[in-house]
Amino acid sequence: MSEIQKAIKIFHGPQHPGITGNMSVELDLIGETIQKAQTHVGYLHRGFEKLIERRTVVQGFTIVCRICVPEPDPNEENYARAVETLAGLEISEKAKYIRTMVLEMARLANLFMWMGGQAGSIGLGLIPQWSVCDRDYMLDLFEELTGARVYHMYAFPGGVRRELPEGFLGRLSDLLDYYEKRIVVYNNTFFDNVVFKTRAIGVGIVNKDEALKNAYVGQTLRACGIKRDVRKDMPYLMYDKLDFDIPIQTEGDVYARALVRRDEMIQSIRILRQIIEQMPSEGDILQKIPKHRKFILPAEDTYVQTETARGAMSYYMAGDGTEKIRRMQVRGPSLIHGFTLLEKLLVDSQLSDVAMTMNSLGICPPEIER
Amino acid sequence: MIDLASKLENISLELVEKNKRLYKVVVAIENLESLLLKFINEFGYITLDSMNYRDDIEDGVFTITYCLQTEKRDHIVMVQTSIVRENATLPSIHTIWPQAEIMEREMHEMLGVDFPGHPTLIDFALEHWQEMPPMRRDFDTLEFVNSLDPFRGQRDDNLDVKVEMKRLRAEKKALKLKAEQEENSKSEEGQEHE
Amino acid sequence: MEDGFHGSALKCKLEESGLVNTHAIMEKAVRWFQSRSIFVVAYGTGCGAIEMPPTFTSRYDAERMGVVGVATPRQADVIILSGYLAYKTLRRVIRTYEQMQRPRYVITLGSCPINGGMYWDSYNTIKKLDDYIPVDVYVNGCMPRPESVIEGFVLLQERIKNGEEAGWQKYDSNLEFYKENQKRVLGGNVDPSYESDWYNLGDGGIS
Amino acid sequence: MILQIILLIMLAYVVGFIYYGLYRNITARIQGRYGPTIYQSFYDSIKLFSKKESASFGWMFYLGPIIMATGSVLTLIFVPLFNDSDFLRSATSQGNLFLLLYLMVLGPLGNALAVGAGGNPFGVMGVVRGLTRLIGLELPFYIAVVGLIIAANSSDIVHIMDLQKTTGMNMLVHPFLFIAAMISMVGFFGASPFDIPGAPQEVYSGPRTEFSGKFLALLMSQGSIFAFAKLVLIVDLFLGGADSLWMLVLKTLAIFVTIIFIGIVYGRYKLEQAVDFLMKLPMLIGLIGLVRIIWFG
Repeated sequence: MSEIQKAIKIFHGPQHPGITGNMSVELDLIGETIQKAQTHVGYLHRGFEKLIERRTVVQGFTIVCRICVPEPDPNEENYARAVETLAGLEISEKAKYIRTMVLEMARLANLFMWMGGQAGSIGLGLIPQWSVCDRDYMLDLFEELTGARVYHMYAFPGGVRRELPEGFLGRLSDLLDYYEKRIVVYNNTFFDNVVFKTRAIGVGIVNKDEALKNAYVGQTLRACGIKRDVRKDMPYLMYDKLDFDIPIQTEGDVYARALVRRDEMIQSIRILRQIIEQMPSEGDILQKIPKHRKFILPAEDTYVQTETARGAMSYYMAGDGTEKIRRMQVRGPSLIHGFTLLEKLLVDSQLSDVAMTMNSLGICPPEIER
Repeated sequence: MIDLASKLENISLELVEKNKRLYKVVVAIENLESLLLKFINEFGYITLDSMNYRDDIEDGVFTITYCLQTEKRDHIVMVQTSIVRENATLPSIHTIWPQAEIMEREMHEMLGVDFPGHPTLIDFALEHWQEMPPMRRDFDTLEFVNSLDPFRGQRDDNLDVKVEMKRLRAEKKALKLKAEQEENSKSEEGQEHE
Repeated sequence: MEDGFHGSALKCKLEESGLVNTHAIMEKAVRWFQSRSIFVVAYGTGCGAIEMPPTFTSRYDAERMGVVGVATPRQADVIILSGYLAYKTLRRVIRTYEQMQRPRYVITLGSCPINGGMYWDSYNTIKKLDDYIPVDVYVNGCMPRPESVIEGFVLLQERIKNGEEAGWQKYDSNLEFYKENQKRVLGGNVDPSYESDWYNLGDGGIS
Repeated sequence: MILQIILLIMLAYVVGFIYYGLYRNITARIQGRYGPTIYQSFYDSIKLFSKKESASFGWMFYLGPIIMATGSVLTLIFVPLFNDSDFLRSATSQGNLFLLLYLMVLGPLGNALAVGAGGNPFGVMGVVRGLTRLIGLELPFYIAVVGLIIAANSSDIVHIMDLQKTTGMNMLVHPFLFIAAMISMVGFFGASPFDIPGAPQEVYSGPRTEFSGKFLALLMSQGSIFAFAKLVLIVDLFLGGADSLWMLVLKTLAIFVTIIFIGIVYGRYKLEQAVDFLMKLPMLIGLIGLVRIIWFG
């Protein structure tokens, strides 16, 4: 095996159990140490931004939720808020509360999904089986509320599409009680697992000095001890009226990011409990908006941000005097994490760390290439 | 950030305040880099959040928007400039912000803008792409995809929706008429009996 | 289908005696075993990949029917294409499909592989998957629920049990048609180019 | 004699596969699902045997699985099943522990040859990982075995088994040796945290990446036979052998379930971490046991 001495090229993906979604990392290995890493995307490129130029506002609303598959709701919220900013719509307080609730539910679901991926990336097959099932219970509530498991198309420009079902909030709080019990179990089996600690501590350390300048977002930032969260810095919806805090860690490695995510689960359960208390009983949920052929956006542009479960996601939207959207560009958290940061972190690390690092950065390919 | 306007007097530009956290600055292409550096060094907008591009084909320009964020991530300024569409060229800013490298790579592929001095202008999402850059407005995606991969033919038992609707409506009307006639006939019979 | 069972003496005897047609019986048995054990390589080509984990984990437990996920296409019987295919992905999918060992089957999720779905006018996704590789079971819906994915597996098991003509047989019988379609869309270069040493060592990895 | 050997191999095949099905069932129940039927492994192996084609890369690729199968079958033949019944004690009188320890290494070497012929980088990586791990796994096991040989001062397994009738089970007499041997057994069975060679998230299926159809079926079969042989060996050495088939099944099952429970709650170590761990804790325990035997008899 003389070839193993000189660097060999490995295509880690696109079809690989250890890759997050349908992307590929091209690795130059000596032994199992990575000399050079290069990310390749485009396996999921659908040209959403081109399609949206050909759709009216309401038709585009069915497209945006497909932009990031694991958590569609922040995309819908971003789109709806951008359209409202351009068209000058003001949504009612109840609609705001419901949107906040949907966002937090989506955050919880996605964090459970992430936990499965993170545990699976170190071969701990028990946790994915449990956490994906727990996430499914949240999807059941989504189905009851919006009519769909994954793609909800719920946060409509001008409000939300459906009224809350009878006794929905009660069922939600029951589920939250269950989750609080489960998080203790996961804490014992996964976050305190000696093998996970041995592997995750000191791996994929993000440089704190360049983190802000290079536009790292989300847990990657918070695990370095930098307290940034769109929900606090640029409050939207009801977040300035709700009481929650931003968990941070200081090490900046994979394990710190995992702990930050665990604390965020607890925080969003806390937020949901407040929402259940404060949810206004009456109030219209959907503004009267013009027919979708008459829905004209002015020739202006705007820029909105939402905190997803993986970091800040920004939409740039520009209208021209027609019923079509001139331009809508998505800047997801994965764009920079997947290229600038991942290629930097993987150098001089082991092949075994690739899956773990990608999972802890929360890379979601469909929002890189749209 | 209210004194932004006063600070920017010496450069020829227009400042719009979208809301209390979002500003928009329109600047000519030659002042762009100096303005970006000024934003970094003097006003504390150190983060490049995204580079957004759109194709204003009516004016024959590409409109590029640099979205900068403060260190606290609580204010955003959109620095907007425009370049002519014919062999468009932009100064590469990947030396200022490393994340600009990938954004410029995407813009180069999707819009066909050239970035002199950019290290890696390779394929971003597309592969073996020979057509014009897809995000230009004069690129017709429907025509392209139809030429490459036609639609699936309709099924044999496929029915035209409009025709079917008409037929169903006619049937319903006929049934209604029949029922009314029966009613009338019944009532007439009743009258005859009396 | 019974290449594994090379003719045993008992089989020959029974054949001569003419009492039973061991060939048919053997085929039937082998088909039953093949339907009871299905190794899946899940290629997350699209949105449907998000419904793969629920299908294979503890809530909708696909392993009950002997449906197990494996890592490499060599060991797999079924490849799941979960959603629309971009042209860039189609290259890899064709390569993966040709690395699988016969008998091999294809299950696609979602409406996009059938007729383009909601990406009917997108410049980077294909409309009809069965022009390029043969599809055995379409599970449609956007996106299909785990129950329907499992139902698709059950349908495939039935078809294997009944010994109907499967996609790989179609692929072998009219290979030119598929190859010509692939060339038309992918512009000749179907395989991604590998600069690695390993693929020059005696055709390693390329079936 | 030959008949006995064939019978033995068939028994090991069946029992090994049923154990594997049991393993999948227990895992599924812990994970909160039903899991497959207990005969699922038979279905898998028959299906794989009946695949129409199996990619191969030259004659060495054919040879590798056969060498592995030979290694495991020989291991099985030289392990005595029952205490003092000659039934199925096929070739034990000719062999001893040293031969067994040699035969147990035969499989991985054959695997390495085949994978080298296959020329898949992931496969080669998996083999390199497997051989590196083997060093870490074997040292504690060898220490335990040497301790037993000193204690019994004979390398004949039958003699060690007979000795346990008077002194009692070795796992009680020499607990340190037993713990060291069990920890390395977890690795021999490829359970977490030592399942490094075939880590799906890192190197696909590792050594088995290129194996398909008949080759994979052969690998699975020899794996099940080898697993049964290893279980019986542990029972013979530490649990005082078995008098009847039921006792044998009971004791092997106890060992097997213990290994399952250890494996299910742990993730996967990195290669150097695993070797590091194996070189420290089990080695230390084994050496303590060895010293204990040498000094206090």
